Amino acid sequence: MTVVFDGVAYGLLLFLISVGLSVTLGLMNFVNLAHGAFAMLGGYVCVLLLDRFGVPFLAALPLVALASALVGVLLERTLYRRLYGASHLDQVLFSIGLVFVAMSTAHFFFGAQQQPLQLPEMLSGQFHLPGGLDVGVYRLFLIVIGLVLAFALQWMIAGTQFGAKLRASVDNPRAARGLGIDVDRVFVLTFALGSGLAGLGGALGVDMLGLDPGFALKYIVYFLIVVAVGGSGNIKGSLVASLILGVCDVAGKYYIPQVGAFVIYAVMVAMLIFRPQGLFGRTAAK
Amino acid sequence: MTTSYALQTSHLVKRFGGFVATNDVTLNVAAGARHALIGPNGAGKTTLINLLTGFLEPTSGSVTLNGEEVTRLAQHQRVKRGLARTFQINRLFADMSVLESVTLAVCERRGIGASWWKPVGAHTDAIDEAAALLAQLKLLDVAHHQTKSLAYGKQRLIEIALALAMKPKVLLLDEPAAGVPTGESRALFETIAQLPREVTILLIEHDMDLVFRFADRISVLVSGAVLTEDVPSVIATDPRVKEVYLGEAAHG
Amino acid sequence: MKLKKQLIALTLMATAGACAWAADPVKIGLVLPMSGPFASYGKQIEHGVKLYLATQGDTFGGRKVELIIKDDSPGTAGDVSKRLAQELVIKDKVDILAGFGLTPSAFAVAPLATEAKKPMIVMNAATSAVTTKSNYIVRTSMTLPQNSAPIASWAAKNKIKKVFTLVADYGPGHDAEGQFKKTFTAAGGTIVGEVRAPVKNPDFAPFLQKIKDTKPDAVFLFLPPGGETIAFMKGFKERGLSAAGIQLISTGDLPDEDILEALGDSALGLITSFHYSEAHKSPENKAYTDAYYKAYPKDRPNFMSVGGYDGMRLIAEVLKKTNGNTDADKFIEAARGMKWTSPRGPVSIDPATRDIVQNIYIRKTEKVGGKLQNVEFDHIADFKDPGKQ
Amino acid sequence: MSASTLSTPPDLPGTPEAAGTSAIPKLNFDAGPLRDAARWKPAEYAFWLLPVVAYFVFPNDLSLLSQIVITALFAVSLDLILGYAGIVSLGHAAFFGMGAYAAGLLAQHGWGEPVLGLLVAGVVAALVGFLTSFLVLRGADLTRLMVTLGVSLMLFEAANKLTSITGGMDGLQGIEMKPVLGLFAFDLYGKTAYIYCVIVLFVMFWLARRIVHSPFGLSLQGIRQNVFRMPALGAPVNARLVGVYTLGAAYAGVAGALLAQTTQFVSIDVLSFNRSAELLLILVLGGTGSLYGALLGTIVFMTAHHLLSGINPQYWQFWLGILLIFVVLFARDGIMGALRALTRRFKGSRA
Repeated sequence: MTVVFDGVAYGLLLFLISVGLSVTLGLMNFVNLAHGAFAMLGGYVCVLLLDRFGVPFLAALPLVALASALVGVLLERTLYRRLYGASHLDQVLFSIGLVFVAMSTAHFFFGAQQQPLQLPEMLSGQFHLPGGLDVGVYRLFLIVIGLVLAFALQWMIAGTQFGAKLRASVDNPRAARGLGIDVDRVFVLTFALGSGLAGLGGALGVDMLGLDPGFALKYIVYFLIVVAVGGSGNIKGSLVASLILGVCDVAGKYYIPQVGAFVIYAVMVAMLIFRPQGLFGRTAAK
Repeated sequence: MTTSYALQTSHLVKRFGGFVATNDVTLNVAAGARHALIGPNGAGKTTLINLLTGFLEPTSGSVTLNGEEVTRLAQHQRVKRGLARTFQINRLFADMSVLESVTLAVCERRGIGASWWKPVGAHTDAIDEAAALLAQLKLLDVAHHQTKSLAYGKQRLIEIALALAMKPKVLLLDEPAAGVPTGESRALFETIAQLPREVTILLIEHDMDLVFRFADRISVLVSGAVLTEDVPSVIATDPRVKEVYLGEAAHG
Repeated sequence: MKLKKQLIALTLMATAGACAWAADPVKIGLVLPMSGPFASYGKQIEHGVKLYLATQGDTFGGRKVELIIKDDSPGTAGDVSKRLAQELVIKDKVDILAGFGLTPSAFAVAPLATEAKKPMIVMNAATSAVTTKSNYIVRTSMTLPQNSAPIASWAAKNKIKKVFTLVADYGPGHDAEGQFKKTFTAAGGTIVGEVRAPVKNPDFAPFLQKIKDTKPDAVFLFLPPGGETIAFMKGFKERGLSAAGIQLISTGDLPDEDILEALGDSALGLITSFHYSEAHKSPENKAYTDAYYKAYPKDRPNFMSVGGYDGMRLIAEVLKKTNGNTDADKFIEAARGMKWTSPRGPVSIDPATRDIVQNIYIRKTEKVGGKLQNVEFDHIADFKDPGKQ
Repeated sequence: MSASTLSTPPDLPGTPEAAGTSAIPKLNFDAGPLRDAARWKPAEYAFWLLPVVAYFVFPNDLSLLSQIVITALFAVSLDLILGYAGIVSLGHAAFFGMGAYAAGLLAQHGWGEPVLGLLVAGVVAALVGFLTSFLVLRGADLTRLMVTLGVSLMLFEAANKLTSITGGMDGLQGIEMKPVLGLFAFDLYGKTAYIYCVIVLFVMFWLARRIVHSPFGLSLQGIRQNVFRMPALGAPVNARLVGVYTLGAAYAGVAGALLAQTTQFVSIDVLSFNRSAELLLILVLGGTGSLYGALLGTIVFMTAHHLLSGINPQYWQFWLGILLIFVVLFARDGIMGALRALTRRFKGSRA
């Protein structure tokens, strides 16, 4: 049973990090492979706040989200904006360049080795449920945050005026401008949202995934798989996809360890072939 | 004498979810005919063409080309059997020169599209045939110009050149004069009119006086179904056709 | 055909060697992963080599030592290492090749060392078969089986009957698992479970759960240093496996000084077998660690830096013995059977296999003066690499 | 240029001979530009003197030069797929690796004859290319990026798992190469290796150049520029894409084999994500859609990489990232694009 619980926790962690990519990719049609770099940035800022400035972990999280959102806005204004019309290939190359820069900068400032992150007391250790099922407290914390964020995002996209403006600007920027929507401002805010989420996901993930300069490249594949399978721009799709992948990966490793990594890659390739637009994604509009 | 039909459909239906785009269309285009297909916007003309060319699979019904059933055949196989088309919106090779584009089409028709040993330049017979086509459509002077640098009117001529390169038995013209200034569209239609009777033409066109001067048979398509089919003189006086067009105009 | 070529190369080398050894500097080409995923390997080995020159001077047998460092990032690409080694030999005319952070680079360069007749000092790559790839290879770091066998025999002797092995699913992981199983079952122990976890494995939850269910006495672990180790150790503690009394044992590169901070308290109680620990009590190690902290305050001395340090020492000792002559055959002859006291303890070069023979210590990870250390409490003296027995 | 008089056009469509219209007037039309497109230009001869000159100017850097030549062939293989047919791939190293392992295993089991190794590697990689090509036919750019990435990652996993065959992370050793054609043994200084690589590159490049200028090459350009038009011309698009993808895979396999044979070692890195990502960068740097773009991109990238990592081994990736961002934002057509612009401006001002 704990396999399912761990799978859900791991799936939600994947969701937290990749939902930002789903936002930038789906709603803004921008293949941002550098998404991992924002997550890494979030991780390093969190480590910095905890170690050097003694900020408690929970207080650090919002700051981390803010910091990576700001960096997101800065990069969006200067660089990303020029590439909205560009082909996916250009966007991929641009973001790989950004990843290289981020990795060597992190290596320069923080050195090559792993970054230590001490979780606060109340978040570590185990929590014994009556049914003999012992649940990691931190994993529970991750699940709660993940679900809260998922519903908040879904409500924001579907429910609010900003969400409507966002979807309009992506479907048809010209028409949206015609309706008086300041499309640029919408894109900036969306990008900030995307990178802020990534930073938060990165910080939360440090404890489980570790943090070193190679982080941005090492987990790129996992983020892309979630978005590809979940369907870009679809929060619900990304949530379900990351849960499925989380549980599949965990169960795969528990029951048939030697197959392990093949499961995720095979699922991805099969999904892309039979449902190119992903499980829940809209049929590729463009 | 039984007229042989170049292109026929029987009870053709195409449904997109609930919406019926093509509603039980049975069309018979005689060999060598100049058949026009008219109808208000949204009557399903382009969907019908896409069904004829194989770009879309019909929900039911069949398409027959020169007596051979082609409903299940892929688009390029129907072209090999002599069915060529032009596109309503230009679909051309922007970075290629006009001569390159037409030579490419000629090579495909001659079945040497996949030959990889001799360079294109060495296939002089194909180039000559392409050049002759350009001469026929008065495009020779821009042969080496890049397609994207040409005026829209000239680009429409390239669409026709590419279709003719297929040496079609049946030519589907999807609003060939669309977007072409009236002066040039007259010349365009002269070229189409000069095409020999071996080539059966199914023309989709809005411009009524062009249709009445060009077509020897007209089908009227309304909301996916054939309202009526007859010679131009009968269609011109048929009150229902006027009502459909006027109705469209009246209701706005 | 081959013999004729060797003769020409020999005469060529001899003439060059003879007249050069008096005055010219000894050029040493270091092939190390300075960037990319294994950048910390290159950095630590470089620290060790430079520390030796800084503390023991840089002139031996009348010749000054000159270092040329080439980055064979990412470190696992044999073709890059071979190209850099070829450049060092042909373009920079180095006398000695050294470094080799990972096994692929050592394997790729070995044939070149034979053909160019250059001594090749391996300072880290740990796969047992490395020294068999060329007669001009001498290793001053360790071998995998040399470290995994002692922990197995120690476990068998210390009331550990049922062991669950979990290794990373790649070459070195398979070797460590094989050697541990061979020694442990020979000493009467039983393996109750085996898992090979994928190398890139962001989450160990399923394996930890499996271990918890099988309830072994101990878990033998072999993972590449870095993120994976941290995730596992944290999970091991968090899921209460340590509380359930399951002892964690592994080879010493797991609680490597480089990542002890990042491991934090989850590493406490870990028992490992290794050839070097910063906490090793000996005057040589005290001098070494003091010099290390003075030169590199931000880092901690670990086994890779000692591999570099001893590699440089071997070169120095041989140059003294051959009076500066770097002819490959003379160099290897001089190196065979060489003995000295390294910061890790007494070491010697096995005359037959040219591999290092050294004490393997059993240590426990404890907090010493507020800092995590691997405190040695038992050892096996002059342990040869079982991999080549 | 003498205007080639046009012989009376054969069965001009729609003009039956019987129609009695007078024979088509002799067209004073010069098909020159198209007819001579495939002819070798002086600049190309000059280019191919470079490797010969480099052999004498840089005698000590032959191993670096060989690896530039090998990467150039690898870049040509991706250009055939991406530059000409428009198929985006982030996992082209899959075929490079298959070729390298095929040649390596062959040599390890005693079949050390290099040319035989190349052929086998090309066939093996072509087979893998053919099998995976059907995955690439469906879906748009993003799907293709992900599918090709997925395939290469799976092959990487497989190579790591089958340690007994491929040597896994430690790599495949024990490769004994016999002399090329039984005559030229691989020597320490890399002379034979370099000449062997340059000859293989030239032969493969010459063949690719022929294919690119053939009707098949023209139809690939047609697919890239307008995939909807091609079926309307009777072209079987999927068959053509499968064909070029298999061809590209074979080229990549031969490049992989060259690396395995000249370094007599195969590390798992031949299948890595880095190699595919760097190749994409090289091609865009050089300019996609022109074979010389692939060659120039390789030369510039590998030399810059070699010099930069020489200067500061730890942070050369930083400058690589900056270079990549600059190229994508400002020099989108790469070096070839810049060269074409220069020649046009130069020709423009001269005429």
